[in-house]
Amino acid sequence: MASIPVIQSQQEHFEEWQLPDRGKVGMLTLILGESALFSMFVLAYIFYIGKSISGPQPAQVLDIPVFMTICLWSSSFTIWLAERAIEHGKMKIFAGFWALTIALGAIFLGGTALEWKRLIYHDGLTITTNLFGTTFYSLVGLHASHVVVGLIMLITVLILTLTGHVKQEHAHRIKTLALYWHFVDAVWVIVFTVVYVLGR
Amino acid sequence: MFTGICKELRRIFVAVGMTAAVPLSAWAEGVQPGTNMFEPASKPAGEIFGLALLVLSICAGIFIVVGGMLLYAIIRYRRKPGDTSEPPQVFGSLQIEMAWTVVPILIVVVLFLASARLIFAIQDAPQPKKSISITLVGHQFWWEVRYPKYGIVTANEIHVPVDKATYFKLLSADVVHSFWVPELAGKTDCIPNHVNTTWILPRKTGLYLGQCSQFCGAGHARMLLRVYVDTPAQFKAWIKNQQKPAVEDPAVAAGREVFMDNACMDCHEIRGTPANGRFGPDLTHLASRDTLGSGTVLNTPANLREWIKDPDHFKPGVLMPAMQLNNKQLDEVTAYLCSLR
Amino acid sequence: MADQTLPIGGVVDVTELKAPKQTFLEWLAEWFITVDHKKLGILYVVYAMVFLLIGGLEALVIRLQLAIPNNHLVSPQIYDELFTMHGTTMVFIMGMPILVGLANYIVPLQIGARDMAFPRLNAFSFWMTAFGGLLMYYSYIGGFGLYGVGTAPDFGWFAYAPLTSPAFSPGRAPDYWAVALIVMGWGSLGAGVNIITTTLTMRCKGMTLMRMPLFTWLMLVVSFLMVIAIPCLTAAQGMLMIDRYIGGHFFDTQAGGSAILWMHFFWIFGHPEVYILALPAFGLASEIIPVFSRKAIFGYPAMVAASVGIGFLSFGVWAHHMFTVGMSGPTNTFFVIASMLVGIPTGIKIFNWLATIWGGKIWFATPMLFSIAFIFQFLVGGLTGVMLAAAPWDWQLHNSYFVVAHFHYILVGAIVFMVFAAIYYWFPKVTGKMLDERLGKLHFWLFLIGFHLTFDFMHIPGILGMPRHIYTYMPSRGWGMWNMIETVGAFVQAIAVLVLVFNIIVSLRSGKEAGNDPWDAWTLEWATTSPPPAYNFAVDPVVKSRRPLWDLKHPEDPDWKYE
Amino acid sequence: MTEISKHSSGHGHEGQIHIPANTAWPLVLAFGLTLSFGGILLGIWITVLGLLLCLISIIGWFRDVLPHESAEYVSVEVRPFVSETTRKVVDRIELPLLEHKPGELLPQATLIAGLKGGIFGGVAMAVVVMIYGQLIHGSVWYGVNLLGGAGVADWTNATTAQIAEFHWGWFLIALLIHSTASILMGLIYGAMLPMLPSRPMLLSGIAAPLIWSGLLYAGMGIINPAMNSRISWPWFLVSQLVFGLVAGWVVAHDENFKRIRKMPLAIRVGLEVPGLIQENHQGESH
Ligand code: HEA
Ligand code: HEA
Ligand code: HEC
Ligand code: CUA
Ligand SMILES: [Cu+2]
Repeated sequence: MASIPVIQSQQEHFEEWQLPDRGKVGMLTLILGESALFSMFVLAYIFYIGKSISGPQPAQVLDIPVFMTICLWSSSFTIWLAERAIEHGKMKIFAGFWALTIALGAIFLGGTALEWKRLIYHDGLTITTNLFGTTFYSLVGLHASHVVVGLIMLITVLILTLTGHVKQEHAHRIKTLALYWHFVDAVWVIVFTVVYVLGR
Repeated sequence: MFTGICKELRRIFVAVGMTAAVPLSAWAEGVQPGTNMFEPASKPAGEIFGLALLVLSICAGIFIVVGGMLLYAIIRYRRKPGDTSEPPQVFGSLQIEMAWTVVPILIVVVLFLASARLIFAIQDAPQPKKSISITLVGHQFWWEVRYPKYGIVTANEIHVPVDKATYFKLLSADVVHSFWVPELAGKTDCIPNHVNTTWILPRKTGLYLGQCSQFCGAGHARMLLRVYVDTPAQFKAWIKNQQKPAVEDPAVAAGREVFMDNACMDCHEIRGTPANGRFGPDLTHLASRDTLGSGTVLNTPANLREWIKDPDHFKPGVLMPAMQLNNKQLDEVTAYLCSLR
Repeated sequence: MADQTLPIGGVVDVTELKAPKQTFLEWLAEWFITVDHKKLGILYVVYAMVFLLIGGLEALVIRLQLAIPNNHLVSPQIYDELFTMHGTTMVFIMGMPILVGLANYIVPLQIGARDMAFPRLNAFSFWMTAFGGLLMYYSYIGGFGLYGVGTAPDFGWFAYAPLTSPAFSPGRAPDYWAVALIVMGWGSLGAGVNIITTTLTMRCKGMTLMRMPLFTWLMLVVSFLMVIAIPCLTAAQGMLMIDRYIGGHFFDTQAGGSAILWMHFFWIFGHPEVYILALPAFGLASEIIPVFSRKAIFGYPAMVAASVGIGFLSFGVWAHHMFTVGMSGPTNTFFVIASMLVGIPTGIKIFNWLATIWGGKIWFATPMLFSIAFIFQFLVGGLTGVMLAAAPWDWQLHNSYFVVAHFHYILVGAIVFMVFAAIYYWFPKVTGKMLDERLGKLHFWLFLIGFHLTFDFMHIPGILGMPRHIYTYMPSRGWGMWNMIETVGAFVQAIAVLVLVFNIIVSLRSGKEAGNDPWDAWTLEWATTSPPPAYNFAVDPVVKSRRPLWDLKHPEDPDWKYE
Repeated sequence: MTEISKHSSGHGHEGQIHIPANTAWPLVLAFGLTLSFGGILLGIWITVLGLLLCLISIIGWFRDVLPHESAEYVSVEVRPFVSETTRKVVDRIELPLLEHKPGELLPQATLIAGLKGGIFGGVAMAVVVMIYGQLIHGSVWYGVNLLGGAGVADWTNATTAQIAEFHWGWFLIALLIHSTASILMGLIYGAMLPMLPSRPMLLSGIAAPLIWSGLLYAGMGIINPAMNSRISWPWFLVSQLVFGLVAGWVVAHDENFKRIRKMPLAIRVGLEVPGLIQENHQGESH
């Protein structure tokens, strides 16, 4: 019988035992899964480009949404500025940029809403109209729903910031949340390219 | 010489596997000729059988070697009673691992080359000029068979000449079905909105059975298919008969009335009569077919009557409704349909 | 000689478990609100075992119906529901949860962590899985379907379009199928995220990636597969629901939609899914075989590389389920080679297990018996897989009983066998009691015989042209005897499963005390009490090699010197 | 998100461990989500109920973890851990006395030799095939095209003249197949010849090529009937023997190979065994 007393081994080797941040790994993994989800809808969209039996076709009704796209992409920049601010403890600046991000996201959503309204009431394109309608509303709608979820979380953080609950030590979590927002923006790059550039 | 080996191998397989299997498995009734993919009677099926033998032998070889070593190991390296030491710890060996990575790669290359060659040889075989063309449409739960060149429409029973290529255009009217006659060819799906092709080149006359092999709903199990490989003369005669419009026999006019007065005519076509429905099988030469309900039952007057009375009895899930005819009507319509040679 | 710095530092045997007095209700409530990875692991496994019985019961009815030709035991509608629910249950409600459950219990212990990375998410994932399964079974009683027999899904577990479209499935069946699986999918996604995060960020000191136990490694790979593959299914089912509820046309062939797109989408998910089920079994084998051969695993780095390789390859082979849909020659060829290539890393695994056994001193305890049978059966199942991957032959074999034999050889012969092995192996750790060895051996032999009776003989009707998904066949086809043998085998399996259930009950009440380390094993979970305390380890362990307990037991011959 | 791992007993809480407190919110949220999805099937009011539950549980969950996670403190007393085994002795693989220390030898080095052998053998074999083409069919490309046509379906109809021409496509396919096979065979030689010490040239140069040629001869009719009908088996065998001899020669004359051949089996096989590498067994029984 070998019985060995416990010795806390104190080798230098273990001193620098560093593991990745839990929140970040979790969020990145989630993003990986979300990417798979989106890629299915993107594939379906690409597969059905030009296969609609009846009109309207994308080229007839889609306009390139320049303004709202710029808004969404610049929100990635403003949220990054907000991240920097909270890292340095500048809570006012943080709150400002955070609010700006929300505003930009909201503008984007509003833009989508207007676009849909025009498509539905003016061009008569609904999800049941043809394959284009089905794939378009599903893909863009899926993205928009992610924007909505993102906005809800951003607004929650804003409220907590204004009530003074968010402090510099939470920079960590704020950055994890921001990762999600960056992802939502990145997805728009693909949706935009596929829907408004390639598919038209 | 290779064919020699192949034949020999085949004889062994057939002898060991099938001669033992088939008679034993003759359950209650005699076994019909039919659906054994290891008894090919047509060109693509034969070539596939060759590939199957190759793959089977290689896999059997792998199984014997690996399985044998495993068996040896578990017998040889049992822990002996009273032995209280740990065996030497071995963590790996680059050479050994290299060997058993590379050998499988080589085997895979061989298997791949053989498969790839056959894929192209079968899929991309160009249709020869002198071949029969058939359009086969899968329906829930029956087959619509069209010979565009001869203007023939029939159902569930396909006639083709021996020693001549037949090319199939496969379509579906509703959901996905799959065309499979194991002794003639591998399967190819019938997919709505999508055209597939396949071909056979039968070498032996006779009856070959097949079956829809993609799940398509409640009647899937009874969506059978029969292919008759005829001599050229038989085939010609069959074509001739099928091309004629439906027989008009005044003796069964009452049955004809019943058929035309009921919804039958909305679903079934009888060429030369007002009945031109397309939902169900063409009945123009119903009596010339051997079975009813896509191979479900033999085409006898009694069965036919029962079928019309309650198709669900033979074929649960069938899409033809029971038409609630009374006995007299049943007798009449049965007589009429029996006259449609 | 003996080194002073021991490879494993603070693994500590702890105080007696405090046994607070609880009423039964309190005890019960605790199971519902727990966030402890061990309790959740047990919940997962128990839940899955119940569905193993239910799914098995469905299989028994299937087998009874097929035992003789022209049988009228069940109607075709009910038969269709049976095999759909059987497949769906076994894959989603039994297979994945039982493996995730084992991972939940074992992974944190093996890497010396206190819990999973996100304990509350862990609880959430389990309950999503559980409620999803219940929702699926609610379909049997909820609502009225087309045939008035409930609306259980009846279109096969791969639910090919357009059979699921409103035109061909007017009932609620596809909706139950899709919604329940979406709900369960969220659970699996959560579990995947959790396991990845746990293994990447919670390892104890010294446990580098290349020292992680192989089961943990494989669960890491599997979790990546889950996180990527499950959303693909969710997306496809989302589209199906869009079609059915708001009039979309994704799979509406009348409006130009494509049935083939669904097939691609399903199998992009479906093939990784079968490896999601298989890889954990490989991991279990890689834990159990070395311990009972008394040797270190042979070629650990190759095992890791092969697992990762299989993970990657598994995303590139899906269309081997679609050789008959009329893809172009080059596409078919590509999927042939991709599928066959999977055989190479898989072969490496088989050979490494073989080499681990080779030269060992095999201890034929029940877990080892199941593991040896696993290697044999997986070998056969893999080789029939290679036969199917030879596309021209697959044109014959596709959707025949040969395919059914192939996948049961792996799903039952490999995965269920390894799950049983794992139950015998870790039961002592989980409960502190040994499972009875004599009943265990009885269970093993019965299940082995039943398995081979059922699934060996399934290959033959496949070759003789018997398609799957048929509720009956005619006597003249000559498939009768084979099916009768299979049915008998299925009932032998059922008896074996009942022996297991009996064994568990008996051993829980009066099993032998297990002690901390009944198998003389080498990974960290054996370095704590059985059952482990809520916090697993009182002091964070420190390891220096792949087999920390070997180092402790053989101080003059530790692994870390070699590694 | 929990921070448990930061609180091992090592630092801070002496004798106390904190673990996340039980909570019902995940259960409620899961139930709420299931209901809100299930509402699609069961009726809209179920969805409403589900969403309500979701909302409540999200708030509850939120308050559970923010600003501080609720946790339970468990007190523990650390006691020494005893790990025991009844199998204390570990057997060793026994080796006779060695002049070289095995550690100095790199068995893997023979793999490099094998790789070289495969390349040289492959080149030599290609030369033979080209000579054959030139001699018999008047074109060096004949044999190349025979191999390259392996995957090409319309090959059956190719005339001899066509096969004698140069085709880029077929050439590339042939090159791919030939070089893969040659290199892989070379690797096997490098890995396995050291394990089989007697007569490496006989094994690698004659026996192995004979075996695989025989196998190919048996299978070629299925693998590629077109090739089968054209192939000249005597020449094929010659080219294989040339491959085997060249590759075998390269391996057999490798310095590492020569040294390793004299070693005991365990070393030739390249076993990675701790005791083997460290010690020389002298005193132990034999
Ligand atoms: C866990 C489950 C699992 C696993 C691990 C596998 C593994 C494999 N499967 Fe299987 N398969 C299924 C579950 C699984 N399968 C299921 C459920 C279906 C049916 C779905 C449905 O239709 O309902 C299916 C169907 C299926 C098909 C489609 C059949 C059809 O419907 O027409 C194919 C075709 O290629 C296939 C191939 C393979 C291959 C090549 C492997 C390989 O991974 C096997 C690799 C292993 C080995 C090869 C053995 C060990 C290797 C060696 C000893 C080395 C030497 C070997 C060689 C050189 C070849 N499988
Ligand atoms: C992990 C997955 C898994 C497992 C373990 C099994 C286990 C079994 N399966 Fe299944 N099977 C599938 C996955 C699985 N299967 C899939 C994916 C399909 C395809 C579905 C489709 O096509 O859609 C399929 C299809 C399938 C078919 C084909 C149906 C058809 O195409 O028509 C058959 C037919 O024999 C079958 C049989 C069996 C049998 C006999 C077992 C046996 O091993 C079962 C043994 C277990 C038991 C017998 C349990 C013991 C139960 C009791 C003792 C009863 C007590 C009960 C209570 C108290 C409630 N299965
Ligand atoms: C709703 C449509 C419909 C109506 C009405 C209908 N049938 Fe049918 N019939 C079908 C379908 C569909 C089939 C194919 C069933 C199968 O094999 O799955 C069929 C098959 C048949 C067959 C067998 C054909 C064969 O070759 O297998 C006969 C005979 C037949 N019907 C006669 C009748 C008669 C007589 C009537 C009227 C009394 C009738 N049908 C009314 C749809 C219909
Ligand atoms: Cu048609 Cu199955
Ligand atoms: Cu697969």
